[in-house]
Amino acid sequence: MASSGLELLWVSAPQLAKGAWETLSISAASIFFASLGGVLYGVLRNLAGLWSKRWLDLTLRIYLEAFRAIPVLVWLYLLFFGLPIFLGVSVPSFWCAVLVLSLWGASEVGEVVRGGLQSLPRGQREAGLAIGLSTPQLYAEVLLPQALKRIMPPTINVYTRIIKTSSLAVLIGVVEVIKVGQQIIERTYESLLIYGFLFVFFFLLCYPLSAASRVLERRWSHA
Amino acid sequence: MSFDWNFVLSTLPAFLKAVGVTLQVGAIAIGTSLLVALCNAALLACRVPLLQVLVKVYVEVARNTPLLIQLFFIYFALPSVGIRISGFASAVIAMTFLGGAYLTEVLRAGVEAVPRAQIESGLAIGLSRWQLLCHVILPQAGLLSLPALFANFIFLLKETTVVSAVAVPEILYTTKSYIALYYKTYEMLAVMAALCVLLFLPLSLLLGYLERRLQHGQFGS
Amino acid sequence: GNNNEAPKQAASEPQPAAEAAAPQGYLDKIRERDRLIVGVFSDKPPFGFVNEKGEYVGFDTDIAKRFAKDLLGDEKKVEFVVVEPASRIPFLQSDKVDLILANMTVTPERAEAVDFTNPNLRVAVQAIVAEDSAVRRLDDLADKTTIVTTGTTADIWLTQNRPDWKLLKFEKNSESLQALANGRGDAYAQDNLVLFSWAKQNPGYRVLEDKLGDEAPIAPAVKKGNIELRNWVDEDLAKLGEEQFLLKLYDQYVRPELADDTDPDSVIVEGGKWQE
Amino acid sequence: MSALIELSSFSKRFGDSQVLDGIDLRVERGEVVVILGPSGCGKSTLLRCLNGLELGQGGSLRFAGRELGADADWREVRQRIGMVFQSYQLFPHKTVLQNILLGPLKVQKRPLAEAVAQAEALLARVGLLDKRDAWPRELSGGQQQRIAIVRALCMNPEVMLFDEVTAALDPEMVKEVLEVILGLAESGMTLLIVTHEMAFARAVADRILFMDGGVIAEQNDPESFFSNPRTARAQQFLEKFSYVENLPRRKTR
Amino acid sequence: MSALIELSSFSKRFGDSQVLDGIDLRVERGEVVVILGPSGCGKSTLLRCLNGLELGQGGSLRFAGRELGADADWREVRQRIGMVFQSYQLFPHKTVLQNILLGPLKVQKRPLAEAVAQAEALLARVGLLDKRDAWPRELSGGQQQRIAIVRALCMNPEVMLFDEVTAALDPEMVKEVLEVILGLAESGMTLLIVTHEMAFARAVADRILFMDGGVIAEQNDPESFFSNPRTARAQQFLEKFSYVENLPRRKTR
Ligand SMILES: Nc1ncnc2c1ncn2[C@@H]1O[C@H](COP(=O)(O)OP(=O)(O)OP(=O)(O)O)[C@@H](O)[C@H]1O
Ligand SMILES: Nc1ncnc2c1ncn2[C@@H]1O[C@H](COP(=O)(O)OP(=O)(O)OP(=O)(O)O)[C@@H](O)[C@H]1O
Ligand SMILES: [Mg+2]
Ligand SMILES: [Mg+2]
Repeated sequence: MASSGLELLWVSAPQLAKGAWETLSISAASIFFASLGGVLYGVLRNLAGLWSKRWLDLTLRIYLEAFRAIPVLVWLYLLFFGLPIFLGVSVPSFWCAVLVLSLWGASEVGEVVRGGLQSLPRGQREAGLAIGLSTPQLYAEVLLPQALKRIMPPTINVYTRIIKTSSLAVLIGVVEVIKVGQQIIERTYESLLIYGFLFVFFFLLCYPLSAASRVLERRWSHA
Repeated sequence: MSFDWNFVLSTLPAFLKAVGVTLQVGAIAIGTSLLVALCNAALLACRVPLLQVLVKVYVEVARNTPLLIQLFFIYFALPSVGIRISGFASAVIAMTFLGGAYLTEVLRAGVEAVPRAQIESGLAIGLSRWQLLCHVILPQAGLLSLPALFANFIFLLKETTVVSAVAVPEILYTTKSYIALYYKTYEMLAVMAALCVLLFLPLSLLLGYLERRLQHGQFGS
Repeated sequence: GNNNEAPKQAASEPQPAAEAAAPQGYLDKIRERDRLIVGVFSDKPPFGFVNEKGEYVGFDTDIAKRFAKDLLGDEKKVEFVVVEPASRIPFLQSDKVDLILANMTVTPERAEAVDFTNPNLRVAVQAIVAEDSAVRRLDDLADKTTIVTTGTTADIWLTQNRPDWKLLKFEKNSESLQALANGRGDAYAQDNLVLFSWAKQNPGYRVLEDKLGDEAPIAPAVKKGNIELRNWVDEDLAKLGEEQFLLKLYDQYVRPELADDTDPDSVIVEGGKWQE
Repeated sequence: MSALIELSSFSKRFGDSQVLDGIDLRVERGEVVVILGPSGCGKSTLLRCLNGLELGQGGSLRFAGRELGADADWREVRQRIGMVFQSYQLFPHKTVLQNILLGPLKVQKRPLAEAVAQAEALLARVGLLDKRDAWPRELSGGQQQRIAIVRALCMNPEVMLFDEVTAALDPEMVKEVLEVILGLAESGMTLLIVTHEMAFARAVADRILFMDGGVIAEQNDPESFFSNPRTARAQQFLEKFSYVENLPRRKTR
Repeated sequence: MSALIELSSFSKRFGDSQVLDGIDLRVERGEVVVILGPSGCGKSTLLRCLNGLELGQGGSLRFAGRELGADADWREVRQRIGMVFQSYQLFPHKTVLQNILLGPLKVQKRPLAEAVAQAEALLARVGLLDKRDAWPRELSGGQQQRIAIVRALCMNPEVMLFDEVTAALDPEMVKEVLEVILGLAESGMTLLIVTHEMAFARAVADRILFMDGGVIAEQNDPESFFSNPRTARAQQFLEKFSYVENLPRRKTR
C-alpha cells in the first residue's frame, strides 16, 4: 500500500494542487477582507462607545451576533442561493464564499480589534487628542499601531479558522482541497492516505501562522 | 417560493431531539475540554521541560488541523488498529482533542496575565507551589480568561455541527437528512438558523455581559 | 469522446443562466451564451466523478457533454458546476445552472420542486451484508442497524417505508462502506450498481436478493417551468436512444465492474423510455 | 481686555455625580495658577474641560474671548492649549522625535525642517537633545515626562495645563521636571498646574486655587494660602501634607 | 548572641549586572533599619533576597542563626519574615478577611476561631475592622496597603520587610499607612524599611543604610546621616530630595 499510496498521491498531485490553490486563494482573499472589515468594525464599535451612539453600537452588535449565532454554512446557502431568488443578484460561488467568510471573519477580527483598542490606556487617546489629532489621525497614528500588538496573535488564530472553514465552500460548488480529496477517495477508497495528506496540508498551512502569532506575542510582550 | 410551515411543524420533534444531542455532545465536550485544559495549564505551570514540550506539540497539532479530519481519523481509522468507538464517543473525543487545545491556550494566557507580583505576595506568606496554584493563580487566571473561555465554549458548541459527519444525529445531521429526503432546503435551513440563534444568542449575550463586568473590576459585588 | 479541457467551476460563471420570464426562448439564451451549464456530481462513480487525469467524467457527466454537442455543436461548450446532494435543487431554483445531471432519483416531492425530463437510468436498491451474517432477508434487518448514504434512494425509501428501523447516515458512499467494513452497521443499503461493484472487488460480502421497493427512474432535471429545455432534453434523449449512446457509456463505465451476465437494461434507460 | 481663560458658573456632571459645580475662574495671560485639593475633588476634570477632553454641561467657558461649547473647533483650541499628563503618555511605538513632531507635522502641517529645528531647540532646553532618537521605554520616568512637555510645547501653545506631572515619578526625578516647569513660568507662559508638591506650588504659583467637592473653596496668593488658610477644609488638607514633615522622632530607644 | 539577620559578603547578579555586591549587614532583634538609595541601587533586591524571592550567588545569609541557601526551607522562613510590597498585591478574588486568613489557615494550619480573632484584632488596630468583608477593589489605596500589612502580621512574623509601601499612594493616604508602621516600630518589632519619605525615615529609623550601586555606601544613625552625610553620593542624594523643599519663590511678578 505504501508504494501504491505514494503513486496515487503522485498521480493526483495536479488535482490536489488545484484544490490547494483554490483553498489558498479563498482563504487569502477572505483573510484580507476580514482584516479590513474587522478593523473598520473595531474602530466603529470603539467610537460608538466613546460617542455614546447607541444605534451604531446596536447595529454592529446585531451584525456580530448574527454571524456568531448562525453557522457559516447557513450564510453560504442564504447568500448564494437566496440572493438570486430574492434580490436577483447572482454572486459567483468563489466570491460568495469569500464574501461569507469575510463577513464572518470580520466579525471575529472586529471583536479582537475592539478589545485591543479598549485595552489601551485611556491616556493614549487623550494624549493624541491633546495635540490636536483628528479622529482618523488618532486611530491611524496612535491607537491602531499600538493595539496591533494585542490584536495580532488572536487575529492570526481567526485566520487559521478561516482557512479551516473555507472547506464549507464546497456546498456552493467551489472545489477546494478537501473536496478534491473526497473525489479521489470516492474513486479509490484510499481514505486514510488522502485524509493523512489533508491533515498534513492544513497543518503546514496553519502552523506557520500560529507559530508566527506566538513569536509576535512573545516579542511584543517584552517590548 | 412558498414556505411550507406544515412541513416545518412536522419536523420539530426531530429537531428538538437534535438540539438535545447537540447540547449533550457540546456540554460533555466542553466539560472534558476544560478538564484537559486545566491539566495542561497545571503541567505548563509546573515547568517540567518534557511535559511542556508534549503539551505544546499537542496544542499545535490540534489547533492547526480541521476537526473534520481529526474526527475521521478517530472514527474511521482507529478501527483498523482494533479500536472501535461509537459515533457519539468519537465526536466527544475529537471535540475534546480540539477544545482541550483551544482552552489550554486560553488558560495559559490567563495564567500569564496574573501579575508576577501576585505570585510573589503568595510566596511571601509561605504558600506552597500547589497552594499558590489553587488559591492564587488558577482562580485569577480563570476569572481573567472567563470571557475568552466563554467565547471558546460557544465556538465549540458551534463546532458540534461537524460531528454530523459520523452520523451523530445533531442539528446539522437532521437538517441535511430532511433536505436530502424532502428537498425543503429553505425551510430546513431556516429552522437550523433559528435554532442556532435560540441556542447561541443567549450564550453570546451572556458573554458580552461577563466581559463588561470584568472590565469594571473583576471581583466582588 | 474526451474532453481534455479542465472543467470549469461555478467560480468562473459570469452571469445567471437565465431570467424566468425572458421574452427570448431559453434555448436561444443558451446558444447566445454559447455554453451549457450543468450541475454534476464529482465524487459519485460511475455517474459523475473525476478520473486520474483530473477530468470530469461519468455516466451523467458524459451525457451532459453530449447535450452540449447536440445543442451547441461542441462538447467542450459545457460548463460543469460541482453540486452536492443537498444543493442540487437550489442550484436550479436560483438559476445557477441550466440542468442537473446528478443521479437524481425521481420522487413526488422532488417533482414538485423541479421538472424532470425523461429518465436516463434506473435504480434498484438492495442491501449488502457480510458473508457470515445471519441476515438472509431484508426484513431480518428490522432490529439491526442499517447504513445508508444521506439523500440516496435507499435513504428515502427506508425512511418512508421502514420508519422505525435504525439508520446510520453518512455523507459519502466511501464512508458508508468504511463504516460497514468497520462493523458499525449490519448492512448497507444502496443502489445495487454500487453494491455489485463493491462486492466484486471486496470478497466477504453478499448482496441480499430482496429489493427495497420498485425500481425507480433517475432523470435529468430543469428548473420548474422550463418546458422548452425539458422538451429539448427529451427529444435529444430519444435521439441518443437510436444510436444506443447510453449502452456505450455502460460499456465504458459499468460493465467491467459487474458480473458478466448483468443485463444493461437493468441500469440504463435508452431513449428515455421508461418501462416498469 | 478680557481674560485668556474665563469660566462662569461652569458645571460638569458624570451621571449622577456633580463633579464641577458652578466654577467661576479668570486666568490672565501670563498667570501661573496652581490648583490644589483632595483626591476626587475635580481638579483633573477642570483641566480636561479646558481643552475639550470633557464637555461641560452648564455655564460658559471662554478662551481668548471665544465661547467654547460642544460645537467648538476643539482641534484648533487644543493646538493653543497644551496638556501634560501624570503618566506622560508618550506614544510607545514612536521615537522621541517622532512623538514630538506628530502634532507639528500632521496637525499643523508645518515644514519638516522648521519643526525639527524647534523640536531640537526644545530638547536641548530640557537637556535631552541626545535622546532625540531614543524610544520612550529606554528613558527614565523623568526623562519621559520632560519629552511629554516638549511634545506639548512644540505646538507653540498659549497655555499649558499640567496634571500632577510629577506624581508618577521616582522622587529623584521630580527635580528635573519641576525645573522645566519653573523655567516656563519664568518665561511668562500662562500655566495651570495641578500638583501635590506643596513646596513647589508655593514657589511657582501666582495664585493658589483650592478646590473641594467640585467647587473652588478658596483662592489666594501662595503666601497667604499656606501660612494662613481661611477655610477649615484647606487647613485640614494642609495638615495632612505636613504630617510626614512634622513627624516626631520615635521615643523608644 | 548572634544577630537576627546576618549577611556577609552577600552578592546577587542578574545576568551581567552585579546588583548586590558584597553586602555585610547585621540586624539585631527589635531594630528598625531604613534603607535609602537612588533608584536601581538594589534596595528591593536586598529585601527580596531576605525572604528568598531571589537567591543570592555568593557570601552568606543567616536568619536567627541558621544559614539560608538555595536548599533552605523558604516556606518556613517566609512565615517568620513578613513582606509588604509597593503595590499592596491583595488577592483580588478574596475578601479582606479571606486575604488575611489564607496564610494562617492554609500554611500554618491554625484553628479558624483563633486566626479570625487575631485577624480582627489586627484589623481593629489599623482601624479597618468594618472592612473585614469588603473586596479589595472597594478600598482606597491606603486602606488596601493597611490590609496588606495586616495580612503579613497575621502570620506572627519576627521581622517585617516594607518595600516603598507608600510610593503608590495618594499623598493624603500616606499618613494612615505610616502611622501603622510607626506603631509597629514602637511595639519593638524588627523592621527593614525601604522608603523615599525622608522625614519618615528620620523619624522611624534606629539606623539608616544608604545603598548605591549594589553596595552599602554609608550607614549611620538618622540624626548624623541626615544632618551630616559622610559620602559625596549620600550628600548628592539628599540634596535632590531637599530640592523641592528649598525651592526659592519665583522672582517674576
Ligand atoms: N469618566 C468619568 N466617569 C465617571 N466619573 C468620573 C469620570 N472621571 C472622573 N470621575 C469622577 O469625578 C470625580 C472627580 O474626578 P477628578 O479626576 O477630576 O478628581 P481629581 O481632583 O483630579 O482627583 P485626583 O487627585 O485623585 O486626581 C471623582 O469622583 C471621579 O470618580
Ligand atoms: N528580575 C530581574 N532581572 C534583571 N534585572 C533585574 C531584575 N530585578 C531587578 N533588576 C535590576 O537590578 C537593579 C536593582 O533593582 P532593585 O529593584 O533592587 O532597585 P531598587 O533599589 O529597589 O530601585 P527602586 O528605588 O527603583 O525600587 C536594577 O538595575 C534592576 O534593573
Ligand atoms: Mg486627577
Ligand atoms: Mg525597589
